[in-house]
Amino acid sequence: MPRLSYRRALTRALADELARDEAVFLLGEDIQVGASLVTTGLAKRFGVDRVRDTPLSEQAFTSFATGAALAGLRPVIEFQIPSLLFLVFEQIVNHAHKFPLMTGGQCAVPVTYLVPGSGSRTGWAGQHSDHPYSLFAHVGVVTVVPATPADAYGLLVSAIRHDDPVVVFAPAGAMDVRDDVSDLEPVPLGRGRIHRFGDDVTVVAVGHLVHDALAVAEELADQVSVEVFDPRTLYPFDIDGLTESVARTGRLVVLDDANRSCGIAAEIIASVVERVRLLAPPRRVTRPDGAVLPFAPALDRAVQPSREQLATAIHLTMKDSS
Amino acid sequence: MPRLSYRRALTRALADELARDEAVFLLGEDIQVGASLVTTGLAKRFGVDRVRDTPLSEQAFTSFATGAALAGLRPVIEFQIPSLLFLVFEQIVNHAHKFPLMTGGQCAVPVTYLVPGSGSRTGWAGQHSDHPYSLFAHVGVVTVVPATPADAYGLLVSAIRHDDPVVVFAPAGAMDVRDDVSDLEPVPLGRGRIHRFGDDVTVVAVGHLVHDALAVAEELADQVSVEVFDPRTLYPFDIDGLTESVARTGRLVVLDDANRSCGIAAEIIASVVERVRLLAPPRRVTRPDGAVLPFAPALDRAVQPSREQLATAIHLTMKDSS
Amino acid sequence: MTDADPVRLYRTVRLIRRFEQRAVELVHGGQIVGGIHPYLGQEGIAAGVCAALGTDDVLAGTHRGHGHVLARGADPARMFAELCGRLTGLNAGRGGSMHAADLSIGVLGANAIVGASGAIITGAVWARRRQGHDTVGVSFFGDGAVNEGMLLEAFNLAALWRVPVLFVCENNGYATTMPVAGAVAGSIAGRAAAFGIRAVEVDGQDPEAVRDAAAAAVDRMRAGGGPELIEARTYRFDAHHTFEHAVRLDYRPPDEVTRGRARDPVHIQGERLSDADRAAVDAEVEATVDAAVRFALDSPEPDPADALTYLYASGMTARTGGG
Amino acid sequence: MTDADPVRLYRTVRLIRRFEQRAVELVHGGQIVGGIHPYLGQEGIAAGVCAALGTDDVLAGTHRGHGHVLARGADPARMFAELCGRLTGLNAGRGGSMHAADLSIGVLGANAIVGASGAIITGAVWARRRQGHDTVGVSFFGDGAVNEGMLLEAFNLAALWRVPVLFVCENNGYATTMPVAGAVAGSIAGRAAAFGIRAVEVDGQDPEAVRDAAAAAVDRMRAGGGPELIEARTYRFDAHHTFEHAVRLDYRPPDEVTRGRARDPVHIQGERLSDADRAAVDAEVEATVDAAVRFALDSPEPDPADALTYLYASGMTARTGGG
Ligand SMILES: Cc1ncc(C[n+]2csc(CCOP(=O)(O)OP(=O)(O)O)c2C)c(N)n1
Ligand SMILES: Cc1ncc(C[n+]2csc(CCOP(=O)(O)OP(=O)(O)O)c2C)c(N)n1
Ligand SMILES: [Mg+2]
Ligand SMILES: [Mg+2]
Repeated sequence: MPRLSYRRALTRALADELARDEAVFLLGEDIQVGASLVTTGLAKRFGVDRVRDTPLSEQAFTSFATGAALAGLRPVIEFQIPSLLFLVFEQIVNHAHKFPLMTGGQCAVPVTYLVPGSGSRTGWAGQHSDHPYSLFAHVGVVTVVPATPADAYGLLVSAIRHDDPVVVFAPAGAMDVRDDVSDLEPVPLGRGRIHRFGDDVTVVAVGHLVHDALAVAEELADQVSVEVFDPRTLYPFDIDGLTESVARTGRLVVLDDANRSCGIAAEIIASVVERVRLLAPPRRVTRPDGAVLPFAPALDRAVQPSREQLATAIHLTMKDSS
Repeated sequence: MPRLSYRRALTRALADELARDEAVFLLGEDIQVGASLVTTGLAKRFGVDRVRDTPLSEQAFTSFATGAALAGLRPVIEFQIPSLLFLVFEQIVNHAHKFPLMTGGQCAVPVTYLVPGSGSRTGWAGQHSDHPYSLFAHVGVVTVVPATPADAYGLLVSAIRHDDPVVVFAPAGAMDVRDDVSDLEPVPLGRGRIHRFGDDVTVVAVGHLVHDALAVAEELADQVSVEVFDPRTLYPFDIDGLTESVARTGRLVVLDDANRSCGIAAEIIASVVERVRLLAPPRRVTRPDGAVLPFAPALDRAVQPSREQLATAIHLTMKDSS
Repeated sequence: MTDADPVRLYRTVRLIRRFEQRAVELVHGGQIVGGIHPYLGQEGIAAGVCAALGTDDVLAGTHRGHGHVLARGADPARMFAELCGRLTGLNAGRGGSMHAADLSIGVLGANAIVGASGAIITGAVWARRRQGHDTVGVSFFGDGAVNEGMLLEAFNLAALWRVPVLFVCENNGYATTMPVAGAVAGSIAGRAAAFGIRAVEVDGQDPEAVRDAAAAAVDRMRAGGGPELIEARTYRFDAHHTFEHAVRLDYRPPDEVTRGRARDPVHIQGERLSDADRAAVDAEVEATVDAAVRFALDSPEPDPADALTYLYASGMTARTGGG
Repeated sequence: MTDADPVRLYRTVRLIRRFEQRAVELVHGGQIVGGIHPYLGQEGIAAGVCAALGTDDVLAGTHRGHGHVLARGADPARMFAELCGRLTGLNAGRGGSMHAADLSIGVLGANAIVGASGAIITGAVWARRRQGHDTVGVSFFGDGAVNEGMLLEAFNLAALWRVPVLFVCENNGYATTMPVAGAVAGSIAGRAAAFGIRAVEVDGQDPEAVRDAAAAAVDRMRAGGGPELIEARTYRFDAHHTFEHAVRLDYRPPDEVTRGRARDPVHIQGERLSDADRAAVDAEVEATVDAAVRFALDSPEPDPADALTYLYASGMTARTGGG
């Protein structure tokens, strides 16, 4: 079986969709040369008209994509930095997202916003290290955070084919993950995946943290049987899949690389406790409230959720219910 | 006792702070004439240099305020529409909020962002009716949503005196509330308020919905004893105050005019169940996921949380635990 | 494709005028909830520009957007129905005054966010041209919008990629209460010119002058000339928003208002018609508007149960907010 | 207040050059994590502009910001310490390359967001003047930044309110891999002029030419003349970011690079000194940089327990993220 990196899986997804559908085109900064190493080779293969380098005008090119989508195309925008989404928040949330309802169903806005390298890129400091996916889950824009190469491929393909705006976060911490992949195929939006079955506690992990959760689960295997649930799509959230898991295990720990307050971890806990009576209080391991990532590598790490914190949370959860 | 409207309480707070501290000044669109009816009379009293009308350049004047704050002033910006916060999200979240940490404590950015008339203004439709306070709670910017005239005064004063950025949402649904107020004084940030004591269930209500919660509590008074908790500040959240209340009542219902997923209601539920064992599953009454307010008044209302929904949620919560 | 007929041009101007006057009445009567930004006094601009467009063209408007939608040929009855929040409205009652849209005739929508439409229309025109249409686009905006960074970015994008968008700045002297001189350093036309966008100023009160300027620009754009800008000097006859009818905001000197209202596009264009033609148009417009209002008020309101029906074009449904 | 001394100007240019070369080495050696955007080749601009400033003035820089901070007089040792994430760094190790700041000398900070500094510095200058200082400000940015709406809005605000900000556009021909011609419709200077901002072009490789242009602008600004813009034509000698040292991105023709590197501000200014003076400065700079690197590498790293120490200036503490 061929081994594929997460990054190349994204490239493959873009290439396949560009080849499959004339309506698809890419927009972004330095994507012809491929500065993010995701769009490498695409300009040569599909032409600079379909792989369009933009000036540094994020607001305009985001709305340009909205207009192109209104006219029937399917733009994919690459953003070099997660915080650029803050700069175009209005254009996505107040325009692209709202057009279908506000026009009374006259249109669709199928735009994909791709952020390769979201979250901490060690050493890039405060303005380059955010993980703002929960913001999009709050406003109700489809939000995807793939953890594996196969899911990166399959979810990006589905995002591009989806008729509403979709934000795809490709965590820096997952970009170099490699995996054996036999056949690549679309992965449905809104459907979670159980990476590892277990009996005692369900750990929900988001994006690159899925790999940390799996590592901790292995580490603790002789003490506690950990199920690892990867939601893959944060909005809409696969609450049915998760409920099924938690109903079996009776315990919930969430591992999430976003700020704590009003983050997806809070939503997961709220949604679960509305439905399931737990054997122990749920726990979450997240970034702190209001986190800004400091530059110095040790501080940068200290602000992100760690395996140790997860292991502790799992132990405490088991203790609480014994 | 003099009766004061919520709107006039805001005016009074601005006037008092302008008078008290030379460093305070106001920025915004049409604030000299007072189009929002909040800044009425202030330009005349304090001069157009301290009550500055701006061109329609939200990003620039928001960052202008950041710069002025770095230099020691205390700007207050009025935004005419809640969704303008989307337009300046980057400037607030990626700059004003991050400067203290990123500079290693070299500076403070004491800016107040005031949104009079947040939430639905019936008939203003999709782009004018958002209630995006949970976004700021997520990123960790101090977020205030006063419910009463006295709190509007006291929290706005405290916001202006606070050394970090603060967003103040003044819900359209509360702007015309009037109250007997004897003495106006600063209200500490981060401290909730119990408007009504009760034994059976704690209802947390945000902003204008506090009045709805109180009305429902009275309505149901002969069936269930409802405590109404108003957090007043959403970030930082008074979890100690709320925990004390829920520990007494054992039941929790949240009434919140924001989108459901990753909203403050989710945070409240998660924070409580981490700490308190409830007698019944918690419930939340919110806007739907991804809500866009449709124009037609009946639809606009249908998307907002209602008193009926709250009453139902309270009944169900009581039933679940009986 | 320019429509050079002065009678039809007058009809459009007159239709917008009467539509807006009736709309203001409906606001006062409570049938239109939330109020409107009346286009009164600026009718000649939308009418003149749209007379220069062909069927394949697209436009996007503003918060003061009724004129743009009507001038492009949307059904006044469905437009009134929209303002009244009815199921038969252009947007099925979901959009209201600031979001009225009719994509079937290339109206991508009024837009409540100042400066937002420029980049959207640029993308739409670029896309339609890639699909083989000879589309040009129009982005209407006010004098306030030229201070929005997003619009200036759109100028750059359109100029750079030579997307034929006609940027039409309706300079009515104020952004709400802010006079142009207090908000715009340099000049409006100069701002476009800085991006290599050809810019002209025109008397926005003269519908034919606007039409001629627009027609010339559209011709050049179709010939591959890239985007252009027209600054149409105009005056808003009424309030910024009907909200001002209840709350008096003091910012326009009375004599300025009197002078501004003296140059009325309805009269200016009306003078170009015979009395008989003019009377016939007026009567026809009156009948149209009457019927349109009746249609609107007789139309059903949407069912609250359908409040989120169009939220996702993909058919996804949202979790509701109940407890 | 202009410092007209050619020796001191050379020293600044030389200091930045050697600082950057050593910083690149520290990146390759793993002591600077995350890489840097080298200012190599553009030293004359920061040096020339800062020679025209007085002690009350303020500036804000860019992602390619080391030169601005150093030219303004920040301690190279504390700057290296910052890049190495040490407690003794200008920002106590919290900012790193893209956020280095020293408010004590009016450096409001490098800034990782292109186009962001213009409005911030405008507000800071306006505030300081209100407080009675005779402050002028400098906003440095690249050719890519003139396409950011937020910067164009800042042009308008500064011009409108006559805030004396010197906008310095370092046109090095590229925004990352995007050539200016592919990104900027019209011209850079013309964009400022459209806002009524006086704009001049200057040879950015000649430190004295930059200094003279800046000094003239600063004089006019202090006399009440409003903001100005200098477009300094320059060339980036190295990669956009050191990341490119590992991954070759093909976008600058080799002969262009050769030509670009031929006009070196260190040599141009060095030629103006006697051999002896130049040798003395070179030796002194070498010693300074050596000592600075040693200071940095000998400095302690911050304690992870303090990761959020400066999060809130108000002293508020954040809830931590553990389970
Ligand atoms: C980005 C943005 N800022 C502010 C507002 C609030 N607002 C609505 S209309 C308006 C004035 C617009 O002035 P102008 O562009 O001249 O158009 P006019 O109303 O004169 O037609 C303002 C400030 C808004 N809708 N969008
Ligand atoms: C608003 C924004 N968009 C994109 C980026 C990513 N980025 C960082 S530097 C850069 C190029 C900047 O070019 P220019 O302004 O010419 O400065 P130079 O790097 O040439 O000094 C880009 C695209 C960013 N940091 N901020
Ligand atoms: Mg106007
Ligand atoms: Mg450059």
